[in-house]
Amino acid sequence: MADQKTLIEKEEVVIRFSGDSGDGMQLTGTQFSNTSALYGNDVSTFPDYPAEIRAPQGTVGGVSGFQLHFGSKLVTNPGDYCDVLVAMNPAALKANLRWVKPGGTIIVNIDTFNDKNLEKAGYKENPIPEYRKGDYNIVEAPITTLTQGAMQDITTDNKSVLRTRNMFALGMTYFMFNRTLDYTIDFLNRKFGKKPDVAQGNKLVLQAGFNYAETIEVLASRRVNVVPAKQEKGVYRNINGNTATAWGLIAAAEKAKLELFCGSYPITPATDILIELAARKDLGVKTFQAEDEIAGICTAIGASFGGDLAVTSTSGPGLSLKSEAIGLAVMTELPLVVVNVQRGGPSTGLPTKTEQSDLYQALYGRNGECPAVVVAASTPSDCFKYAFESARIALEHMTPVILLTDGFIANGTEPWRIPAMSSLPEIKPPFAKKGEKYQPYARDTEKLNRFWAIPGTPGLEHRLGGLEKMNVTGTVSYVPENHDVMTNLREQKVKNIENYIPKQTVFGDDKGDLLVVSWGGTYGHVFSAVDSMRKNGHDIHMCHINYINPLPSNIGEIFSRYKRIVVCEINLGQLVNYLRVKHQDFKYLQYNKMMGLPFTVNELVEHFTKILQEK
Amino acid sequence: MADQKTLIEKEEVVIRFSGDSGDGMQLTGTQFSNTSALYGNDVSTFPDYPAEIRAPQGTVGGVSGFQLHFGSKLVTNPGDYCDVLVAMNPAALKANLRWVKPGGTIIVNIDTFNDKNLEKAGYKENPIPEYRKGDYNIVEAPITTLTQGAMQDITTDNKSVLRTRNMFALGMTYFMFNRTLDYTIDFLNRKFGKKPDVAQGNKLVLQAGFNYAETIEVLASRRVNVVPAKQEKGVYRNINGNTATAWGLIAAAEKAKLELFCGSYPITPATDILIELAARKDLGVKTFQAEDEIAGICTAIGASFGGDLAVTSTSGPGLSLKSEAIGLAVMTELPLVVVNVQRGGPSTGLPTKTEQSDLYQALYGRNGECPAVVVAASTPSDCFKYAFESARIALEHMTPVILLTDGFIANGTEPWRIPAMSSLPEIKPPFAKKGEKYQPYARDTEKLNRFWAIPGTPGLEHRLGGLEKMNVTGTVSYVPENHDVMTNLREQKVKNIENYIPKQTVFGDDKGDLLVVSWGGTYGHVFSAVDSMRKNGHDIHMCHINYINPLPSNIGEIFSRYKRIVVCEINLGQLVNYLRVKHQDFKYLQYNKMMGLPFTVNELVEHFTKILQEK
Amino acid sequence: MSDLKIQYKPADFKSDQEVRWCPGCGDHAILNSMLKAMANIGCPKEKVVVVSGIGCSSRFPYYVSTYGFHGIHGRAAAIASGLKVANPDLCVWQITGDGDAMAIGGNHFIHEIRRNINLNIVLFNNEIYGLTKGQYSPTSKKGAISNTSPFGTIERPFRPGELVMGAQGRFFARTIDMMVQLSADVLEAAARFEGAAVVEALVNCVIFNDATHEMFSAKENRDDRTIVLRHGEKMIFGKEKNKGLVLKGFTLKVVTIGEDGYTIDDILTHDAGEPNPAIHHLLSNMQYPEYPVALGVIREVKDDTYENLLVQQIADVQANTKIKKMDDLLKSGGIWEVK
Amino acid sequence: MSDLKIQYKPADFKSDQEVRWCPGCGDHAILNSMLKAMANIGCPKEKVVVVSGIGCSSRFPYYVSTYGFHGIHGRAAAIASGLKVANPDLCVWQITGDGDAMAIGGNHFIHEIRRNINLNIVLFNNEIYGLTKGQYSPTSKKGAISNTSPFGTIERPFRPGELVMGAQGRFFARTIDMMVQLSADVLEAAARFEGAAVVEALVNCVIFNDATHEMFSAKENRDDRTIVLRHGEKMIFGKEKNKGLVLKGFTLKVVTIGEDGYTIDDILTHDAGEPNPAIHHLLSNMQYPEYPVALGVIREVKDDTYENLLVQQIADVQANTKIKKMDDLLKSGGIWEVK
Ligand SMILES: Cc1ncc(C[n+]2csc(CCOP(=O)(O)OP(=O)(O)O)c2C)c(N)n1
Ligand SMILES: Cc1ncc(C[n+]2csc(CCOP(=O)(O)OP(=O)(O)O)c2C)c(N)n1
Ligand code: SF4
Ligand code: SF4
Ligand SMILES: [Mg+2]
Ligand SMILES: [Mg+2]
Repeated sequence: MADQKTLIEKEEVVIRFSGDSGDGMQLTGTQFSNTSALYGNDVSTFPDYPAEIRAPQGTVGGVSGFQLHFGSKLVTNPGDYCDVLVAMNPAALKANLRWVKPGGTIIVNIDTFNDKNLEKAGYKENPIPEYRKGDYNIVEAPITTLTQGAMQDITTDNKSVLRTRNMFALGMTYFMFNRTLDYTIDFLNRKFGKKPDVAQGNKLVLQAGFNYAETIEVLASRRVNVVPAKQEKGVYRNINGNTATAWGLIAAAEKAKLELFCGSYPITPATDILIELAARKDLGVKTFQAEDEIAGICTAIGASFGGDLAVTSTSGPGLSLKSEAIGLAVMTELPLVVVNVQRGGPSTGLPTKTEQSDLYQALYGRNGECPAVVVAASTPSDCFKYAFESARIALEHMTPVILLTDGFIANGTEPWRIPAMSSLPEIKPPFAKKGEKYQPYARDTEKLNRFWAIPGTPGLEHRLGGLEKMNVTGTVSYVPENHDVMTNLREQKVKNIENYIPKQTVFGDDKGDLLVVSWGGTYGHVFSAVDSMRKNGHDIHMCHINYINPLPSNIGEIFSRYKRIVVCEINLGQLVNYLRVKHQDFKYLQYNKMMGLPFTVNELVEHFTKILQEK
Repeated sequence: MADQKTLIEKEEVVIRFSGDSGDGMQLTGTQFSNTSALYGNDVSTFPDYPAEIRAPQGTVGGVSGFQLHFGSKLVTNPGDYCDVLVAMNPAALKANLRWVKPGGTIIVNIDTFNDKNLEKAGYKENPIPEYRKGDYNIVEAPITTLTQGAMQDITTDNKSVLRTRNMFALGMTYFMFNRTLDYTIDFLNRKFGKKPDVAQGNKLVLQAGFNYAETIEVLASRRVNVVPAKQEKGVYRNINGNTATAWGLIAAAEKAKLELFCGSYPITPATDILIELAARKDLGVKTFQAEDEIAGICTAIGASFGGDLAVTSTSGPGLSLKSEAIGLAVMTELPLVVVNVQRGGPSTGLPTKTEQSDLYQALYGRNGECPAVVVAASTPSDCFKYAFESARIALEHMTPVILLTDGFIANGTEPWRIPAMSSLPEIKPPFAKKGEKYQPYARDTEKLNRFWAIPGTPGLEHRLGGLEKMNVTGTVSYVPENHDVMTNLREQKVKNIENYIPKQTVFGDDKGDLLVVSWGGTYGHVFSAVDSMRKNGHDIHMCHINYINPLPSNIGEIFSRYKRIVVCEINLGQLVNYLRVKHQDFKYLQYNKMMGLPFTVNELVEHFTKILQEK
Repeated sequence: MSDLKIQYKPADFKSDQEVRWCPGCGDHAILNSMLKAMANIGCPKEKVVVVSGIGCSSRFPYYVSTYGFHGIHGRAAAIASGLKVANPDLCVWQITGDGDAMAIGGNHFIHEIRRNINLNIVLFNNEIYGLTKGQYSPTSKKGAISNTSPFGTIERPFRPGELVMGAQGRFFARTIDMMVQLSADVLEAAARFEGAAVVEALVNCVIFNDATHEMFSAKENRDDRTIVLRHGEKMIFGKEKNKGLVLKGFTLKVVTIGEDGYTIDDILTHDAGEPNPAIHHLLSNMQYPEYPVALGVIREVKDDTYENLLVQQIADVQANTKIKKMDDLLKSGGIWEVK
Repeated sequence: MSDLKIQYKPADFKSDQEVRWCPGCGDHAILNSMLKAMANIGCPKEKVVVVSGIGCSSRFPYYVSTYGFHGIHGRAAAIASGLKVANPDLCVWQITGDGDAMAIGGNHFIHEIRRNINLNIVLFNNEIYGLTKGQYSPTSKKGAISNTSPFGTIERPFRPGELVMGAQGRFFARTIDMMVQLSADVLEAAARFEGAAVVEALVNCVIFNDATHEMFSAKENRDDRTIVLRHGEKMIFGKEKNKGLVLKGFTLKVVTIGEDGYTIDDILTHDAGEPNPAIHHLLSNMQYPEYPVALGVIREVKDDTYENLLVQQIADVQANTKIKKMDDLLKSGGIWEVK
């Protein structure tokens, strides 16, 4: 390893890789974050890419970015602003300059700064001279040329050469942050096992980038080291939210001793859940790529009737399409997990951007009085936990559960301490007992769930359906009073789940001035903001909600202990309005943002500070 | 006409006809109400029938009922309890006895009271002797026998004979309430124009029933007359809510000088709107019976893009299916009326019963921040007005409007003073101007609507779609700040409609103790309850809401003037929760019912009285 | 379907629920045929599941004593697909109407057929929406008057057999409500077929579309106006059994044996197992009065089923993986330990 | 479509928006053919509307300067249907993908065809979901590896032509992205056809399903592995123009003219206008290597269009009614006056 003397120790660093959609920035970012995680840093990542597969080369619209934040302390979000920006072309520079910290380093591939590219990016002239006047360290690296040089013995096919430029940039950052190339070299060997030439080329370029950085005074003299974070003992891996969701569901099936069935239709950003489950035939997962979202959920309902842990995964527009069938699951009281990875809406909206605007739909988007459980995950890795919880609630309480994640945590990654399966609770679905007279709508007296009779079991033959059913016996019933009874039973069954979920906790003190309420994927940013303000002595506390319907039973009591409450969401105020309904007695301030982006810690701190000042 | 001396004058009467689904009770009730309306009474009706086409004969589940209420004063609902019950078989008696007023008259077709029918109805023995002990006048009419007698010269085909028994019952009630047979005779002549035998048979039976009643002491001696109501001058007709809705839409198209396009898929209880529109080819209405609800709304969106007044009609489960496409209409900001005739939910629920439980779905049931206008009609005839209003708002503000009616007002009828088309306002859609540069998302500065450019117009070529669009120019945009701007513009555009709808009014005094808040189809019952209590000197007032999103701007101010507010709905509290969000400052009491039935005036009075006593 | 054969009587499959179809509705007859077929097939009752959508016909599950699922409109196919794939051991019947399967459910219908999921699909075709009281359906004849087409429809109807084959259908049969034994036979054949088997049951809606099939289904003329196809047998029909079908270029032709020089040898022999659907297409498209209407099993071509392939694929993958349980997956790939 | 013919150049139909397909994507070529076709057809630009669903291909409306509507996934057919029925004077193109039209939109697709609405439907078939980054589609070959079928699909694909005809399709044509002139020709033919016209454009997704059509579409072999059908012409193909199709029982057979005794007279003549779809079925189902893949207009059979019948029906009713305006309706039937 390099000369330790020149190392500057830092607690945390944010890097942003950016380039054309075809420039391999997502891969580059992933490599850097895996290497850092393996090294022992805490890491949080944020891939941010356009809706087009290959948006027009060289334009701002076509820029694909990957931001990562690593540290020797707890890292809960990918960072607002970056210490280092890698810009593979002028458009990338243009799109991302706003995200560079004062004093930050900008590495540009100067070979791409020709007239054509500058024009495509919307620059009248080369902006670098102007930017140099700002507070940046700009490194004009001839990445293309140097890559060609490194590759000359391997191939001169320009396409192949260009495709490895990202490795050059990666090599440079590895030098800058004192990382070994081992993990990436391993990865290249595995990935291109069958094409040793390609592997070799990539490795050469990676090393060339590393070496080149060493020659650049401004980089070599500022080499930074971020020591490993103090993490709990255990075995770790990097994981993104979608994989964690898929795994949580598989784990739940194993714990319930059921087979897992997933009926889904692809949709960004939820598709990766289906992809991961489809790959898990080793664990017996049955995936059914349906003809549309309705078929996705209906096959899952069929599978649930058939005795599987049944799941359907989708995003906003797909959840709209599933509304009617969720009603059927509510009526038939079958277990079902509906995963909705929220994206920017309404309609097709901003398919690759993040938002929290499907909460209303999850809570209310069905005909009739139609209560479903709603749960939300907060971070990439805890998608595992809440997917597992969703399945547990669905199975043990015989109800559909809507699990909300979002594009940000679905694609973002972080290191995750792998749980042992033995540490997870058993899941015990309320199966109907063989040999007893089976009444489909007889209920557990506490939970109020009905019992699950699986086709194939002799003697439990029965019929379910979407028409109102007679209490206990389950025959079709139009009796007015019965409808009232059943409506209230369905409502109460869901309400009772509050007795089977953890109580709400607060980060901060028991009581105080400002309580920040948040939910779902904003956790990391909100936590950072509150944490830093608390460290600065502010009377601020945080209540992050994961169980939304029903809410934990102690929420009202918690709210009563703080002078002011501010609810922060990436929407126009859906949770806050729900709280106004459920806990009307409190006054709620709100902070909302609708940019298809996560909050920044900065804006939150600013906003909370303002509130605190308004004493 | 009969001897006027024996007439007892009454202000109002409620009759309930009931029998098997095949007994023609709906027709009978309609005849009586039309005759009464023509005579000058105010009338309100309530058909109540099973979900099956011909539910099993003779069973309680198969009973079809038709209640009507007519009076010499304002009649706003079909009445809670009836003065006269006609029960064509034991099951009808069993199902409806609970609805007979103390002292009421019950006419049974005693010929049907055989062992088989009694058993089917769930009677162990003939209940009439027992019922006689109660406070009823029971007339055991051998309707089948007498019908056979009346028909003997026409036909002896038993099926044909049996089919006319309802005319016998009708004839009896015509005698009892001093009605002429003219209207029904006319009707029979028209209906069976091509089958004079059938017409003749029906007429004979009708007359026979009339004559028979005259021979029955208990009926002849209690003959009742209800003099014409004092109604505003004008031309009247009876109308049900679905027809009124269809007509309101046609009227709006005429007033906007547009063609009307309706894309729908049949679903109870909304189908009649499509049926009426399909029959209106004379007025150029284009109906498209689509392959499903999604195609229904999508064809309408296509037609709206093409420059028609576009409409889609459905009921609960269908609205679920339309969610995604409503989002498209929100995003493209095209005019569209979505009529939702609410029925009992969730899922398939109680398809032929009424409920107000789709309000949440109308307000919130879409992905993303997706504001749509929501309007609700209150009575059968004002469906015309609110359908017209929905179209006006949709067209003038370039937005989808969801019009909520319900099974009760959709099928119920009342006399309606026919408006002259000249009395209705012109509708002026904001067409884009030819010759000017067209920017699809440029807006009216007040209303914030964008302008409508119709394909076929040279120079206005443009492209719309579900992806987020750049403000003003309408190109696809992923710019974060633009999404915020557009989200707020869409929200504000809908909010601004509060400036273009009537202010909320109150029935009662300016301020007071109890304000009853209701919405949609509960109007008639709530009004009766409040009216009667006010007449009894109670400090009670009524605020019936028709414009739900946006709410009239003065609602908060109104609420502030009453000590207590109670919100009554046929659901678990959807409007009240919406009010908690929109006007959090007030405390709301609530009264809810989930029986697939309208409120009764009685229960409302009881409940309000209790509240008032809880001072 | 299980191999275990149990001795059942039709009544064993009858439920205790009152049948709520109109008196005279054709659905009653199909129910009777189904009870017969279920008894004959002998699949253990607890393994039989009847899934339906919404419509008069879709009330079916309540009338049999097996497991049942009364779904939502148009989604019977998807629900049944999920059930069968999740639990291939069950014998799954899908009951659906012309509206349920060919209007709102059209997409699921063609996809379940394409995927060849082993389902027994009974399409109750009364050419009308019964439950909603008489709107025309995608199978209503062009010009049909109904409450939503008071001046006659302007749409040419689907022909179910044609659509089924357009979607790669491997089994298609047709029957008429009144022909109780034929119905029982084709239902049984459908159940025995491994794959998506569609039975078009021509049923009469006495209330809203009375006598729509009567031209050829009425007892008096049925023998002359329909032909019951049986695999391996000559395509002969008529009261006198003297009419038959011959091939003429790309079309079929009705001939009388003994006339115009046609002998029994000229008559086509029905090969339901022919993979090329061309002739099955022609047969299923035959319409009265030009042709007799084809009944019986028109097409029956074996192919892999979706669920068998899935089970096989899972078994193959599992045979070759080190990941046997969740703990293995959790610890696979790029992991590291913090000590 | 209007009769008025205007002189256009392809560039007149180009929009000012940057085309955002991947370099090398087959969609670019179809766009070029479309610009040509639009110019040739000469329908006034303001009467041309392009409606699409969601998918890479469905970005199309942004790239032409006509009216355009980028709908939601699968619903292009329904939106286009409503637009055309509301406004029959427009020339409406529907752009859709194999996922958009045959997965989520399958039902609308078969119904628009059945109804025979005069739409020009261009189905971009790349046998993959492009926009969502590479999942198999209902047209992916059985066994295809994709990110949701890592071990190969277990579903037999739809053949679009077969499904179209199963849904009563009256016009079906096929082209290949690289054959720019043929594409322009069939697109023009589709536009000129009055009724629902489906053009299957075989396009290459370079990123997620590269070369899926290459076996027969590659320039070197194309002449031998495809056949361009033209109405009234012999079904001849091959670099040497010496191969042809003949009929054998119910199937087609490839022969070489001059071999095995086959002469040009034995070769079938293409009759796109034959109402009986049997041979069009066989033609559209031909698959390489057994057969050449059929290109060009395979079926083109005139029939009434939905919107014409509707306009006619409205006119007929209006000619015979006393109800001419809303006031008339309001005062029709059972009314009474209160004075
Ligand atoms: C989502 C939805 N749309 C519409 C309906 C109304 N609906 C119920 S059954 C039916 C059609 C029934 O026709 P078919 O499937 O042919 O069955 P049949 O009654 O004729 O047996 C319709 C339109 C519904 N229940 N749900
Ligand atoms: C309701 C809904 N479901 C799913 C999606 C995600 N989605 C967008 S395009 C697409 C498939 C695209 O495939 P295809 O139609 O073949 O078009 P291509 O991209 O291949 O041209 C999917 C699944 C969506 N946008 N909306
Ligand atoms: S309405 Fe028609 S289909 Fe329905 S039960 Fe009655 S006869 Fe049968
Ligand atoms: S992903 Fe495929 S279909 Fe989409 S633009 Fe790229 S090459 Fe074309
Ligand atoms: Mg039907
Ligand atoms: Mg595709």
